[in-house]
Amino acid sequence: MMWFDLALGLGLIIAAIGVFRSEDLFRAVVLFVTFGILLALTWLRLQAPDLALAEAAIGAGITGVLLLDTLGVFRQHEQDINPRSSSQLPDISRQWAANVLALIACISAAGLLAWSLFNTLKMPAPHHNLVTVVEANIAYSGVSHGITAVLLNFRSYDTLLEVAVLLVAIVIGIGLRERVTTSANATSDEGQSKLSEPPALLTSLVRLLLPLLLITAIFVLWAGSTRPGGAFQAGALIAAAGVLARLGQIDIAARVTTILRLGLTLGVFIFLIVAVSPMLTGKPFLTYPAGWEGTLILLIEFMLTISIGLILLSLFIQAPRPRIPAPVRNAIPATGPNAETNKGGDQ
Amino acid sequence: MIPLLLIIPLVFALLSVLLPRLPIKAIAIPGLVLQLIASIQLSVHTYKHGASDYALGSWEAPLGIALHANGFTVTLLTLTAFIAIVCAVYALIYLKRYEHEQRYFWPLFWFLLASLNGIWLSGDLFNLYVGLELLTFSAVGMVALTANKASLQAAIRYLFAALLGSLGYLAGVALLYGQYGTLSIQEIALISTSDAPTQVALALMTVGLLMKTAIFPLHYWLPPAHGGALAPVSALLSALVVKASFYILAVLWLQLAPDAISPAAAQVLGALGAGAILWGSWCAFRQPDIKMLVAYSTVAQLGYLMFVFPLSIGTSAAAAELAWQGTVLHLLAHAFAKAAMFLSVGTLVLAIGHQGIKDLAGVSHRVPLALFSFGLSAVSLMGLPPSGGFNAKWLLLQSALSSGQWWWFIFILGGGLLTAAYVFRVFSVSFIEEARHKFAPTHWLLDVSALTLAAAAILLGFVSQWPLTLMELVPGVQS
Amino acid sequence: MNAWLPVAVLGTSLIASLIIFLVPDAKQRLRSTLNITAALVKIGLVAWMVFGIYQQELFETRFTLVPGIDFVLRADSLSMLFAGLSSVLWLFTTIYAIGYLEGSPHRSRFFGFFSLCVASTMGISLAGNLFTFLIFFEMLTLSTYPLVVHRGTQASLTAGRTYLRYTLGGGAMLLLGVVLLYSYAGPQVGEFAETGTLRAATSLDPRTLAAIFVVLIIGVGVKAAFVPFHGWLPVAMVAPAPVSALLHAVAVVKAGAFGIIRIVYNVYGIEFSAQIGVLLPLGILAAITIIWGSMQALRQMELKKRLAYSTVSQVSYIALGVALFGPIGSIGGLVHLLHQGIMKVTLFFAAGNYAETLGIHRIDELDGVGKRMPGTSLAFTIGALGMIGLPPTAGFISKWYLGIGALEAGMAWALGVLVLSSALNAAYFLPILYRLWFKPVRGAWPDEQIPAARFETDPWLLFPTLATMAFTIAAGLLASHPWSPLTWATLISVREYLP
Amino acid sequence: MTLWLEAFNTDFWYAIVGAVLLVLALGAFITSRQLIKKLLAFNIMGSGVFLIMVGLAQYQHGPDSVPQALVLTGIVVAVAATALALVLIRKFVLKGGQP
Repeated sequence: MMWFDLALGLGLIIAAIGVFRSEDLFRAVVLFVTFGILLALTWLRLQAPDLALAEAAIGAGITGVLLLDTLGVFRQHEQDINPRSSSQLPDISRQWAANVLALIACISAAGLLAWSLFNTLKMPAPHHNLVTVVEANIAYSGVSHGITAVLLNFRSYDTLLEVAVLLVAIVIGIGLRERVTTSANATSDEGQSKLSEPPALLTSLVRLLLPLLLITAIFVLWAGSTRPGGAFQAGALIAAAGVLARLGQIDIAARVTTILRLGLTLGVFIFLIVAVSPMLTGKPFLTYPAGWEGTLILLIEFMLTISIGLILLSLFIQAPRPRIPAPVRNAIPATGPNAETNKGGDQ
Repeated sequence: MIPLLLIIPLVFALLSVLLPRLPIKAIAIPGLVLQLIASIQLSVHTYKHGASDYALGSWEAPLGIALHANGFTVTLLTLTAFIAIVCAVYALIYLKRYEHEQRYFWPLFWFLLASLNGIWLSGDLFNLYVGLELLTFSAVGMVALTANKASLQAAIRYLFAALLGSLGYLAGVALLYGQYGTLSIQEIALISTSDAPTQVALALMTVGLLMKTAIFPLHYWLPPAHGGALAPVSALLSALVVKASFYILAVLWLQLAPDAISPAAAQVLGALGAGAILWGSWCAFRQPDIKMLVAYSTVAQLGYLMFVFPLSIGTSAAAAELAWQGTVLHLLAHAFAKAAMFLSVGTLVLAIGHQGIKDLAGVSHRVPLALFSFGLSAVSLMGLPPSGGFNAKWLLLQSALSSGQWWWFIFILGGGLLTAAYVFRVFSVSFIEEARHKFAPTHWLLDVSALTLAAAAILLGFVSQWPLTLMELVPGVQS
Repeated sequence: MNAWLPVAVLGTSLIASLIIFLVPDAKQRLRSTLNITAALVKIGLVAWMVFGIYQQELFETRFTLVPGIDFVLRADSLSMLFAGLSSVLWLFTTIYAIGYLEGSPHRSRFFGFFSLCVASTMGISLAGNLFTFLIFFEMLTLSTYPLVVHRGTQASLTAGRTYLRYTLGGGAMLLLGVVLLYSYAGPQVGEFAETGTLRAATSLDPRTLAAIFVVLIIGVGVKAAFVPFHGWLPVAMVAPAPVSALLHAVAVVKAGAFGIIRIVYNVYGIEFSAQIGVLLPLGILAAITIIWGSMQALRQMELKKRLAYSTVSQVSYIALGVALFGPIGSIGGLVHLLHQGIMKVTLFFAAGNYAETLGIHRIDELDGVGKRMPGTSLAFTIGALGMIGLPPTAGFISKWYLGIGALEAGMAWALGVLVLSSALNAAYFLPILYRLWFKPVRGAWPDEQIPAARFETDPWLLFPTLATMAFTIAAGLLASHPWSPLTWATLISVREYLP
Repeated sequence: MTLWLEAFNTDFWYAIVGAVLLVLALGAFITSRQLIKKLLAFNIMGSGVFLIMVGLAQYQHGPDSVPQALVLTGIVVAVAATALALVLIRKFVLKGGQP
């Protein structure tokens, strides 16, 4: 299998170079998704099936969808406004400086990393070994799958903050989106529905795929406690289902209602409640009561799945899009080359 | 007690996401008071009983994540709570004219506080990474709030710089985990050596954190982000957010693996700091826009923080202690002063309706309190007595002398004069009689909050002993 | 109580300043009452302390600012000399400023900073160690800047910039010197003590200490307007007349001179300074400044400019007295700190009266003013004669002691400097006096603002002028009185020199 | 050289691949002028870091669920970062900025 690894590693590098070198953005994104699939394979080779699943669903899947959608929006936008004629001329000296800077950065980073890795080879295994520690404690964690134990019990604090990170992203997402809808509710909806006039085949395919995806998601979630899977992967599947549903003209999570907000925050909310409640009995924050670990972890994971799915989906749906009607052109402020100096923060 | 400082902001963050239209904004103030009380109580506890650890989820490090409260962290926690409360009061008034923005300001504000508290307390390398990302995202979101082209561009630039910095940091974490098999800072500090992977890891993390701290020449993202944001946002960003990555840097260099650091590397960081002072001041001097002037002033002032490394690594214990004390004081004084400055400038801009320095003509008569706050904070920034900034500079100068590094002397002393050069541009315009614009009346609470922070910067000059006494409780720092 | 008195003295003007900032511009009566009350209370407190010092009481406030360094306010005989001068002159300057500025805009701002400025001056006089001195020294810079640029014209803004460039630079030098001294010799040497603290530090390298001395003297020398650091002083003349009076007689220039006294007497100690050989260079620097300032004054045709250069010259008498190693010379220098203050304030008040009443700014416009404004002109005459050093004015006493001191110290050249400078003083003051009293009026006044009524000008302007004139004569006539400045200076001098 | 070969294994190989990706992506991040390209470079750089994290740790002591869990967190943070960046970029472009 050594050759396979060699080929896979080189494949990763080549795909990455392909992404960097392609002039066309669409091509770059496609190559990037390819890179993600290769990476998922790599995780399998590294005996990390959870990561393979996550990479395929999130790294390649959701990221790819978001990127492609963005390119679509750009294309649409370019048709709306005439592309700038000559302002795109690259600033030669700046580009040159960036190249030199990149060269220096690359060489020093490469040198440092090479030196470090080379020295690692000569060194004995480290003093600490968390593998054994995890093994010794997994029985008390309430789950039998190591990664889930780490994510939702040993280092559940990381996970709490991580979901908060997702939440921040979507808060900014709706923050930037909503202004458009409040100012022009009707036109915006029109713009979105124009996006989705799918062929009949797609619609029926979506209807077929949707339940399948949801069932898979639930399975992946439930599997998490004993084998690869868990809230994040399941959440990504839910999001994927949602994206499909959007394409199939099923209108979900389009408006930012209180129910949607509840869905977005549900995961963290339940997580926090479960985490805080032991403090009432004098136990530290984030401790599970003895005997209840498995149940509570499953509860949290279930809620997290819903929230993560909704967040990822909303990040797709609520991302800014151009409004189709003509007035758009007027809404775009005239910006000159010195727009940068005009910090219009709070005039 | 310790996790309360995480729970309070998270709960309020969730509430403000859930109920953006309810008067959750007004509830924010009691919440902040609660947070301030909690942090003061923790400070008192630390003062009486020394540093304490808290095993989250009852899992001890290295398996679990430990929170660690020592003299330095409780100082920072209290600072955060205090500045947050004043900025919140300011924001409550200031954001009234930003109907849409304020619905998203408050959740981001609370997430920002949660991440700051998390970073001050965390004793785990990877957890710090997640905390940094949470911090970055909320900060970027706040910069982008107004959603005009300039602020979006600034936010994107900020986000990319911060992401690059985080990856540098994370790469270092990866190497350190490979090397030591644990992520706990205390555990690594016990066994750290000066081998290649450790040094490379530190180098990568350092570059990443310098990027996030906006240390010259990696500061390019800071001025548009801090200068273009809404006034309370700028205040929070300059006073607290950039300090978080500096805090991690200081922990890495002085606590995690002091053996792996060579004095030469420390000199390099010092040189960057000196460059920051010169370049930042020069740019501030040339800005036509007052908010950009203050933003560039942040670039310059952050340079002083870098002097802790050459002054405390490879020098005598006495010099190191002085450097450490001076740096902590500078951090505090700059936080107060810069927040006050951004808030007072916000009020001035609000009153005039323009943000060019030339437009400030006549403000000394018509917006005197805001200008007075600006003046008080400028005193501290210039390092003139009596102020926290002066005491900080004094300690740094003494440290430079007693470690025989006279060359830092020039920059520490000269930096104050350069600061005066750009700050007095504002004053000299403000004394001109004829106003260029009509003045709009401003709410008195805006003035009071700016004045509170400015007064704190000055008062710090008289009570410097307090934070410094707490500082002696930090293990791993020579005292 | 004794621990709180220095704080109270400082607080009277500090609190007054903060309240005045908040008083609306239109409430003139309230502001004036506050101003004058604060000034009177301060004089009372200072008098109390002077009395206490006389009875060997200790007034000290002390707390730790940063590790190893204390904030100290302490009253000793030297600080009382300066505090007495400042508090008395503050009262008169305030009264004068009320007459001068009421009616013009931004009065609250002006009087707020005015009080802040005096608070800094009190801090300088009461500072018990170099660190505290430095704090108030810088505070003085900041609080005088708004006064210099008060008018907000282009000229005053430019002057403000120049002023800052010099004083902040000087402040940085002083900071450098203080840090150097504290690091090299330990913070305990910064404590001001009679006969100096460094005397005991025998293990230290005298050359290093001399170098630090140079840095310190440059630091305070900028404010004392030593040549070549005097450039800010004539420029700062654009400020309103009471500010000029304050800058020249009480606050800024004096703070510099006072700093020199503190450093030489209370840090290095006069004996030790002589030992490491820094007194002679200081004396030469002072002598150069005296001569050069006088020569420049001769060339000025604007009255305030001429007075400004006269200040450059006169303040260095103090430094010269300090540099003369011997008790008599010290007495001369110390007493001149006071005498120059009251004489110069008189001159500036008079110049202000001319400008405010008749719009006179240039010397050639002064022809015959003596008949139109006899009181002011008399005050000007007395002040000018004092500057020249004629008896029975205060100036005579200073110069007499300085001269004898020079001989006693064996520095006969200093006597030559004194004689030459007196001649120059006469050369630039006597023509003015001639114009005032003996030349006929040249037609209409340039810009008559206040017509002659019961008094020749606004009584708020006239009476302070006459009062300080009276002091000028009294200090000379009653020099041997037990409460005279001379007696007090003698007391300090006696305590400074080792038995 | 023998030392190298003895110690070398699959995990280490992928750590090296990760390092190479990191370096290449760093260069691409700095040089590329398009925001989307920068974003792609950031993602690939992140993947490189993740590979180092898992590869290096597992090279030392076999399959290790801790770094895997960390990387899972990292992937989620990365997708959040990407989504956030895309929201900002889209809004920026809609306001007339250059992608």
